[in-house]
Amino acid sequence: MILLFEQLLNGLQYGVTLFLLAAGLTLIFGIMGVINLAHGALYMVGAFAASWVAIQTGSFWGGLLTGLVASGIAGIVVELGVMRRLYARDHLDQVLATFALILIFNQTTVLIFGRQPLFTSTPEVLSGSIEILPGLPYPTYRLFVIAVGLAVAIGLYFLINKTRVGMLVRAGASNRQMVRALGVNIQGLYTAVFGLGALLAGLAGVMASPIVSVQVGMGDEIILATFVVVVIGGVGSVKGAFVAAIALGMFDTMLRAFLPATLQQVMPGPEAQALGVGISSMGIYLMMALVLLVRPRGLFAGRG
Amino acid sequence: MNRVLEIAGLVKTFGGLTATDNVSLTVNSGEIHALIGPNGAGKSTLINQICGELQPNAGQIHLAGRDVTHLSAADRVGLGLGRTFQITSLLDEMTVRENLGLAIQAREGSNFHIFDRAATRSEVWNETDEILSGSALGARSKVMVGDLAHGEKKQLELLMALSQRPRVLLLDEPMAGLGHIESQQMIASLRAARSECAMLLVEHDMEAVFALADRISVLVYGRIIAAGTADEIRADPAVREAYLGEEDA
Amino acid sequence: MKRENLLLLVVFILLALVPFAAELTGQSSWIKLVGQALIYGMAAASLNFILGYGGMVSFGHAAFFGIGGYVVGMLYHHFDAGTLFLGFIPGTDQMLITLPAAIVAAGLAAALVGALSLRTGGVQFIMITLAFAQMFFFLFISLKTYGGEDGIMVRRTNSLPGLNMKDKATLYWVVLGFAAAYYLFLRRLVQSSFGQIIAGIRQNERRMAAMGISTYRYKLYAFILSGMGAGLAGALMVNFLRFASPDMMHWSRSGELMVMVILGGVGTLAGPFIGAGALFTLETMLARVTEHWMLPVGILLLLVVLTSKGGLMALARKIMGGTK
Amino acid sequence: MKRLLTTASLLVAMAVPAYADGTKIGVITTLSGPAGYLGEQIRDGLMLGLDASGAPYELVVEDDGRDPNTGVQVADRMLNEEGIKVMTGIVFSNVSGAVVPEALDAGAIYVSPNAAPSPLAGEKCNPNYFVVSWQNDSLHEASGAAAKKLGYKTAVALAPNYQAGKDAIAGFSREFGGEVTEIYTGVEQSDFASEMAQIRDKAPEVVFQFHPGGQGIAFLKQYQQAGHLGTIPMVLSEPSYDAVILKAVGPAAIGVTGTTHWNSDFDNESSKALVAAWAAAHPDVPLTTYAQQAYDTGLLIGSALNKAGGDGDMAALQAAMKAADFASSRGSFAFGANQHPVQDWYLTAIEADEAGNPKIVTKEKIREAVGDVYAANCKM
Repeated sequence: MILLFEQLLNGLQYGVTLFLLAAGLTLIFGIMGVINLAHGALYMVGAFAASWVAIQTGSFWGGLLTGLVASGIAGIVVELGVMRRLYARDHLDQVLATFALILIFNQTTVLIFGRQPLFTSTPEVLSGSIEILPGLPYPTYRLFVIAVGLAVAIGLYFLINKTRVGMLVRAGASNRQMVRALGVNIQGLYTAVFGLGALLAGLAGVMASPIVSVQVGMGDEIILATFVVVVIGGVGSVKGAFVAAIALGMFDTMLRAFLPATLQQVMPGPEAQALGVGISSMGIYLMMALVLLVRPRGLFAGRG
Repeated sequence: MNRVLEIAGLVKTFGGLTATDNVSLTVNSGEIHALIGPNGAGKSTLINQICGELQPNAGQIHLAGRDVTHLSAADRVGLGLGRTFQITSLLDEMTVRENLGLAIQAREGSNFHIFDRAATRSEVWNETDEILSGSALGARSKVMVGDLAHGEKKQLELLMALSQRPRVLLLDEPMAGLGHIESQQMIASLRAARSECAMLLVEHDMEAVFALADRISVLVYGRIIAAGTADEIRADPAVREAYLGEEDA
Repeated sequence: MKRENLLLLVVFILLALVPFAAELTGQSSWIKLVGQALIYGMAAASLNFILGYGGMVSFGHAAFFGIGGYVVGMLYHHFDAGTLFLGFIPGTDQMLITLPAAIVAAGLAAALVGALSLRTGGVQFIMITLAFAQMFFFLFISLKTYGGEDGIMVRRTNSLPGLNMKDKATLYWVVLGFAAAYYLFLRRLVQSSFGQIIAGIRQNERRMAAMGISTYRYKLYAFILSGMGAGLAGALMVNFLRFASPDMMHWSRSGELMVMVILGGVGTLAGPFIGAGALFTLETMLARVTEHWMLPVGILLLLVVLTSKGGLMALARKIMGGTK
Repeated sequence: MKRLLTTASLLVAMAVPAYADGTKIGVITTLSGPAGYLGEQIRDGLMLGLDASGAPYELVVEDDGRDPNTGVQVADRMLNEEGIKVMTGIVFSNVSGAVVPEALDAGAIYVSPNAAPSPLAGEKCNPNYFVVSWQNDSLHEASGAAAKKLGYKTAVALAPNYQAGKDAIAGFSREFGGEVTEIYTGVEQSDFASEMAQIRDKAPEVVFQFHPGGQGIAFLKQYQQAGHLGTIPMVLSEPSYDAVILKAVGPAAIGVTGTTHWNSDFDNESSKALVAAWAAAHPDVPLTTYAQQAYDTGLLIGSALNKAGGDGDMAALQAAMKAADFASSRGSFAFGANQHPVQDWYLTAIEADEAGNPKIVTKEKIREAVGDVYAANCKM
């Protein structure tokens, strides 16, 4: 029972990380109609900038700030320099251009930081564990990640539902032509949304840096899961991204945690292990395939 | 009389909104049945259900006596249902001739053949050239459809729809966006085509409707509020109030 | 038309002379380089049929490439070990059997993936094809019998009666023959009745439905044909490199195939081959000059997308003065 | 196409050096991607080893991108165009599985500084194929032996769900002999929270995990964050705690037990020379076992080249290699029947240095002069 609860928390934490990435991606997708494969590169930028500053200054919080600024700036530069020319293009050109961006970001990172992974640790206040249930210590830092993720979700909810900018964003996600017709500074809105998306991706990278290995290519691995979240949630829907990210995080963690043992009940141990892990690796893709077969446009699809 | 298209008790709702509210109507062979109504009356929704792009919540659609309610759009075409689109829908990267040729090829079959040469199928291209030379588009046959004028696109759509040899043709606002002369041409084309098939004509242009229609049905808020000949409709007080009156004002 | 055929013939002859040229200049690795580029060109061309001509952006095409390759690898494995596949199918090293088997297997996989994926469209289609490809990737990684992540070594290229397939030039010519045949097949295909229907579906699916075309069935058929082509390319690749591995179906490989198509020119017959050749040559050349070859490759790709529409084919046409 | 080809040939002409003195040695290794640092270590270690041997040489280094296709492509050019007859450098077994047969078919000698897949150690062994590092299985057998020697009875063993991972757990279990709970992780997984919870739930006496590179870094960090470090002992094989990993992990690795075939504190001349040369050449980069393996590879190749007088007589060169007449930095070294090493294995502890950073300290020898289980299947 305690194990189940702990795994649920793990799933939640994975889910909010995915949400941080997916929120920006789904907005960029929905509003600008751009498939940005290089979104994961911004995650990497955040992680590297934060880790490097943390190593130099010894301050996690300084790193956090730097990571956010760096990824936000990187996002805006990418928008102004590349994305802007891609809005009118078809998906194929966008895939090619953002694929090229991945290569550029990865190799530039190698040139700047070298190939060795960077060292970061959790900040002092957040190291150690909190006993959230008797017999269940849980890493404080992971609780912090969950809290930050949920706080961002709430913040985004207010931004999108209660502000004028949010109104434009919502309108843009469901009907691009309409926002153009409103005579809004559409270029400015695009740059802002892209910057915000990059910032959130960077935040996810900063948050993950004490947990995972800060290395070149770290963004390429997580970007696929992020795309799965965006598609399941429905392109352009932040609410959908949130629901899908949490569901997917939980589903993935539960599969990994319990499927092999469950299979062991019905077949020999090693085969059950191998098969269980194999299926868990496919789990998120299976989930997406199933969702799309029932709802071809995702769970919370807008009209756009 | 022979009913080629018969719609009975069709209902379509979107969330709480009833777009098609228990609509029944028939189109007899050889007649032009016009469907009129103000914007938002649910005409396009109705057309899309007849074509098979939308599934109704209730009711049946019979085509030449056969229940087609659950058939796909493509299968209905095979049974003799033709259509034109409100906003012209053509193959913009092909020429006029290629568009029409493809329509005729689609009708002729062998569409899964991968080793033949589509460009040399004489049964397709003879008919294509024959139709084109007899139409106003004859001189424009090598022009890319994307470069055509709006009126020409409308004409091409009609030719393509007729080339399918439909029993009944659904015309979704064929006059929309046409100038006066173009409208007259279109009316003439439709009049010429009435010997080939029955038509359900959805149209805003009252001049065209009164010039062509044998019978008229009036759709308001998803319901048919009146049906009859042109004179009957003109005289109907409910129609005047709900529809014509509005337009006059 | 005549001029196009002449050009093709010249290119074919030049390609056929590659082994001699390589021999003369002492740069014999060109045989392998050009051969691999031709095979990738085939895979990219098969993708281009659905992507460029049919408008179906599949991000999982490497799966069929990999499956075709694995069929050759697995049949060889059983041939080598003298065991039976699934307990009743004996292995073989005869190319006349392995290639058709690879094509059929890839076609079946494409039928399965296509039947489900084609229910969606747009971005969802891109992602669901990717999802299926990832599932195949993870499946093959966990097949211990066939080397798991390490893949299968095929110690000897499949034999073809009457030919010495151990000879590099012979193997190259066989590959060139297949590539040429596949090119001609595709040219026929896009000009066929079916090809016209597919082109129509790309431009306007609704219009095609209004012509009585059940678009789903046609798209599925195209998807299967395309998957079979990729399977053939994969089977040739394994014969050419004598190695099958899950890398063949990794998502980045699907991306690479797309890059080749876009780089060369979407919806053109020669484009994918040119794109494959260019990308492959570029990567190989730059990798010899610098370890950081990815950076210039990335920048060049980006410049190509931003400055030209229609890839290298469009660029070539512009330079040649718009002959077509 | 043709124009492309001509431009490309020009590029080739520029890239190939006009004249070189020593024997050309082809190095195909992984320099790009997350695992790029492994190739870097191997390349740099190899150079130091060759330098130390005094043999004249010229290195032709190229990146394989961890892609077998690229590896084969590069190998083909090295073998057939540049006339290279001695090759080395491959990091990953999927690449070596594709490239090694290519090299052997061309009559070249391949000396592995790292990857040693089991088929090439057993039935498919070859007189021209040498492994200086270790056979994959023996790495993990050493860890199993260590866990047994430390008196543990129950273990949780974790490894990625691919062939090398399965081999790792099999190798560990073979020597451990106790009760092993196997947990396989995802091939590209970087968050192990779920596994941490399972470890807590199982509460074993020892944890064995095999996660090289970035996965290993993530695993160790999260092991500490989950509060397992210092509570449940961990035994690692050398790829899971190389010096680069330790530098990235920091204090989270202190207290972990490792097994290795070499460590930087070894008390022999060759090892000391390596450590000194490395510190001089790459002061900012940690020295790993990868570099050491490559260093020994360099020493071996250099000694053979010296003896055979270059690569003119391949039979003589092969015989000189087989003699393994070099001063290995690991002390004792010999080739077994399958030309894979027969060597000693050591237990190490990861302790804090003065600055509180982890360093590896050799404790004792746990296995002496062992080869691998596949040698018996090799008939040369």
